[in-house]
Amino acid sequence: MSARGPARRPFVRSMEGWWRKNPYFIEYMVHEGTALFVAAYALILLISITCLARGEAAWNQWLAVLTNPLCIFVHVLLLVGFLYHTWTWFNIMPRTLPPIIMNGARVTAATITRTGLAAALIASLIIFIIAASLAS
Amino acid sequence: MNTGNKVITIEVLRYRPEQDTAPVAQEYIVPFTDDMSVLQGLQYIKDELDGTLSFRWSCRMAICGSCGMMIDSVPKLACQTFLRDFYPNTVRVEALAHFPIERDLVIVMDDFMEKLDSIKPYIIPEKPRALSEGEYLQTPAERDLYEQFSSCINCLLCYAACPQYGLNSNFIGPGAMALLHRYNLDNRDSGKEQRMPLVHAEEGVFNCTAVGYCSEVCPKKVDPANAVNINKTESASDYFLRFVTPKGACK
Amino acid sequence: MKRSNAPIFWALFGAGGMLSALIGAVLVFITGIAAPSGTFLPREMLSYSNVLAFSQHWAGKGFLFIIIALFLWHSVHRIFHTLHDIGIHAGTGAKLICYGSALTGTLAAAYALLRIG
Amino acid sequence: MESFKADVAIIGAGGAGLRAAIAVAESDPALKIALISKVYPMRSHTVAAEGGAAGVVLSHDSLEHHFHDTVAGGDWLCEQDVVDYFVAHCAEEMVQMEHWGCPWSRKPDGHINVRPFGGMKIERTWFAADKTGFHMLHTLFQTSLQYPSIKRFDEHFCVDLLVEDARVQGAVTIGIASGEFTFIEARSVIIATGGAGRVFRENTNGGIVTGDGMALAYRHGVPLRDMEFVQYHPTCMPGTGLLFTEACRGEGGFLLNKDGYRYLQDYGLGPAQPKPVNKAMELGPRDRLSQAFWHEQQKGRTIEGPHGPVVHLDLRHLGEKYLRERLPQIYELAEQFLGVDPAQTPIPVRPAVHYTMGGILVDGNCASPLAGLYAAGECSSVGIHGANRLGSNSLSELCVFGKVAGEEAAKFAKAAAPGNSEVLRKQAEATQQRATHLVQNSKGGERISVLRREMAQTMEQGCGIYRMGDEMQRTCDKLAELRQRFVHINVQDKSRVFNTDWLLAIELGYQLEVAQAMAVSALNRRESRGAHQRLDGFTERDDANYLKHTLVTYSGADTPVVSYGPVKITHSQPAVRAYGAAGEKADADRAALDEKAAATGGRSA
Ligand SMILES: Cc1cc2nc3c(=O)[nH]c(=O)nc-3n(C[C@H](O)[C@H](O)[C@H](O)COP(=O)(O)OP(=O)(O)OC[C@H]3O[C@@H](n4cnc5c(N)ncnc54)[C@H](O)[C@@H]3O)c2cc1C
Ligand code: SF4
Ligand code: F3S
Ligand code: FES
Repeated sequence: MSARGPARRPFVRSMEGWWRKNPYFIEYMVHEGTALFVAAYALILLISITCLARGEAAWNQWLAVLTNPLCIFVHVLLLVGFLYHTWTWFNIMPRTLPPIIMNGARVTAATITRTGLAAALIASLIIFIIAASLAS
Repeated sequence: MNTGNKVITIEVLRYRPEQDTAPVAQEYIVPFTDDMSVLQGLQYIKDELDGTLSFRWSCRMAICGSCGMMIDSVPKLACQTFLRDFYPNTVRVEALAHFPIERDLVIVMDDFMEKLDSIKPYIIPEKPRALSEGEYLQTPAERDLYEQFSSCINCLLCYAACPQYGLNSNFIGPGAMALLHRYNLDNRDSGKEQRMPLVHAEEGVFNCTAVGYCSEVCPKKVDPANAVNINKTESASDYFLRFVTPKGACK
Repeated sequence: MKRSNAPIFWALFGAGGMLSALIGAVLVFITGIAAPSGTFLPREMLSYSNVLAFSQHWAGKGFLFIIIALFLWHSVHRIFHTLHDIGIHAGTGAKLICYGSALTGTLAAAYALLRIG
Repeated sequence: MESFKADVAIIGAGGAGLRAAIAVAESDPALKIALISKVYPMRSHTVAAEGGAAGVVLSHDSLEHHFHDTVAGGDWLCEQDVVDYFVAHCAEEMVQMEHWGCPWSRKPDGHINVRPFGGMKIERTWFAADKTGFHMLHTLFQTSLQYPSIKRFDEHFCVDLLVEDARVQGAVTIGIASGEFTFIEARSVIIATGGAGRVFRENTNGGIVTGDGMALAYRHGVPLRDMEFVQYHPTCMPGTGLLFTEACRGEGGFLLNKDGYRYLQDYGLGPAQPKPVNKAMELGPRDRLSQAFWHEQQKGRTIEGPHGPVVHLDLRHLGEKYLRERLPQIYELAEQFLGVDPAQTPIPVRPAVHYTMGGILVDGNCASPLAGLYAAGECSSVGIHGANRLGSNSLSELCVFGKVAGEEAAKFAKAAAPGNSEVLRKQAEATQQRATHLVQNSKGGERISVLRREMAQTMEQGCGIYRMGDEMQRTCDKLAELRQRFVHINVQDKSRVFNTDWLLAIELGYQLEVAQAMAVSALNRRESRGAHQRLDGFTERDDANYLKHTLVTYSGADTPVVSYGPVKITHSQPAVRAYGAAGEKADADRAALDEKAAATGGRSA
């Protein structure tokens, strides 16, 4: 009390390592991390069409890589990443949409998420069926 | 005070700017009963153990918004968090994250007050309405549209939850956006056009990466993440459509 | 107040995110697991002629372009923000690298697809 | 010392202070306003009000009904001309709140909705779910942000008024964050610091409700009026005292004793109908309900809980869906604090101190006897609550008289001659010295928390729901002792930044004086009226001797001086204050009388 002069000295805490401090943030970082999987797959596709553009020999070489068990394993990992991305994307979705009123009541978050996941499932089935029919 | 025979350790992150260079943890042993809140634990410390501990509180019933703090690293209202849920472990309390610590559990909240001011949180009527004209008509459905966003008690838990605000305090942030949205949605208001530039701005909604934790911790179910993200969509469509839609078409 | 240009990137991020959430997994499954391993789909599917035919059709071409471009824009946007999140504020530099690579990828995809004819 | 020159200084930024600030700003944008509050405005205790605000709107209601409910509810200790003004302006203020954005609950057709409330004959309580005070306070605060003439001093604690030339000319504050003093010069001052419920132990009030403004005015010679009337709210949480709003009963809740019996019918509030009707049973006035609790306790018909005896507030028959819609905050409160699901289990409740009817003496223009000093809100005694306030009259009061205070203070400021800044600054410096002294020279052994606890205990003993002469005397003696011991208070915290220990000490000083005013007023009122009920031979109302206001005047360290002032009666003569079936009959008789009076050329209703 005695000394004059300003006594306030607000302390600013560092944000260093914030994402490690709370399970919620760890999960956030993990789902943000799925971007690496998406990027990887986009690159694989990019390489694929580049090889395709370079002709049959280049394509067959690339096909050998694709059919290599190791590469298939990598795709399994990618698949897990994509599935996680799908899951989290639709989990966040209710937070991003304006309220949807149906039959006088607000559609719940769980319903929105479930609808999103169902849409993903249906879209996937359609794509798979198209792929299968193209293949035959 | 009704002291049971159980005791619990409360660890408080203390900071006294006139003597500490950085915050330090201090432990207190507090007798407690099952109905005691963390706030009551702190009051016990203040009354019986250490009169120099500073924290904000008033209503004790989760409505004044004063007592937000990090409790075991989660932003919570101390009056609405119970010691029984931590016993027999130590409870760690710290000032709300992402704000400068004024002292002990007290944060500097000037930044939020400025933000609140900047969103024009009041009805901007299309034309002035005389009292003799009576109330505006507003159906329960029209009221429901914004009611949730009007429940914000300015407790700032959402700011302490939002890493994007922590990383960049220019971000308008979840709580203020919820209130901005509340006024935009009110059928008595015509001020949306005046508020949207802030939404569109570099300080605006695009700082949000949809972490969503703000809504998770909000004690009043305001869902500020929703307000922020709805406005992202709105802002983006305005960004692309502003040249095609005639001015003023947004309301 | 300066208006943010984020909507451009955010819209691309959102579109890519939605697309990858809807059909990303099944594409990975088809092109990376089912067909190459020949277990769920015939390996034949990936033969040069098949793939070429697919990519030469305007619909196939468009599909591949959209997938590659949007997936890239989606992921670089997230990566850029994550760099910021973990405290790497390379600012304009990081921005250029992230969005620059998405742009490069997009152009490369367009080039390759056009070359396929 | 920093300084600020305002035209009008407002101490307190709760409902009343904010409404006053807006009124000043609207009456003349050139007037500079200093709005001082020891907490951020939206933390003010108005935020906690749940139930609603009164204002006549229904076609079968009338101002006369509202007037009569208020005056009878106040046991005829109301200033009837002020009540007249009040009831005539409530609805208008509620519409004003609506224009400012208050999210009032609505009827399906879009018009505002009203609900029944204790002691009110007809539904006239405007509400915003069960967060009325919250919504009103935030609406007022947010609305106030658009007036550039309002300069806020948030988290500035007022330590004294500046009085010079027999008129108030400013205030001195401590900036809580910095510990620095500010000298605020003003031509008029409005006190709007809220109630003083925290002088009691179990109460519904926030930590900030410590009677500061009452003490500030009182120390400068302004009498406090009717301080013995302290309202106990019948339905509070045992232990903490947190409130379960009257709206619980308005929506149809029952009060049950340990036998599951609606005991209120034994206390002249019956008959018990399946849904409580206005002014009967559960919707009787608060004083009667709290008193009934006391009697049940005497008869051993209450339920023993961990925090003493309780009765049950039964909402089960309303069903979860209805409760979640109409009383969401109450639902949460019960679940979180008591672990009780009100749709399944009755809520244990007991009375707790809720409201201070008395306060700073002001006239119908909110002007105190000290020139330039105005008061509004719970800290004031403008004369509408008498011996017992009716639920939902207070929130309306904040608006109606907040506005009056603002307009009158603005008028006064414009007419007032400029003060002598130098003299005032000297005074402010002396105040700073005194306040700093409290910390620096506090080496005594008295602990703040101990004194506070002893004060609350003795207030509860002597000034509870029922009072006895000897007990009140003991309370008076105890308070005198505590005031002496306060001189030796020890402020542990010697720092400047956010030193709450220091503020608690200053508040305790205020509280002790306000408590003393209450106890001394109570001791001297030898009758029972409204919230002041005696058991020692003065069990009846005594209009012959006590149809008058108590006035206590500060006299330094000595016991304050008690005197009495007249009650303004315009057209409602004191009658029996009856509720339930007896009340219905009394109303009918009164209507007949009024009609007769009208026929003979008397005042018509
Ligand atoms: C739980 C509860 C429920 C209620 N429900 C209802 C209801 O349903 N209907 C109804 O009509 N009434 C209700 N009431 C009563 C009503 O809410 C209050 O009487 C009213 O809100 C008081 O408002 P105010 O503006 O006078 O004071 P407050 O809102 O208490 O504001 C006081 C202001 O003064 C400031 N202040 C105090 N001391 C100082 C100081 N020393 N220096 C600087 N600033 C200071 C504070 O910071 C604050 O800003 C309720 C009360 C409680 C406690
Ligand atoms: S949005 Fe919720 S968490 Fe954020 S300030 Fe408002 S009430 Fe608090
Ligand atoms: S936590 Fe922050 S990043 Fe967005 S969704 Fe909430 S504002
Ligand atoms: S004390 Fe008011 S919110 Fe906790």
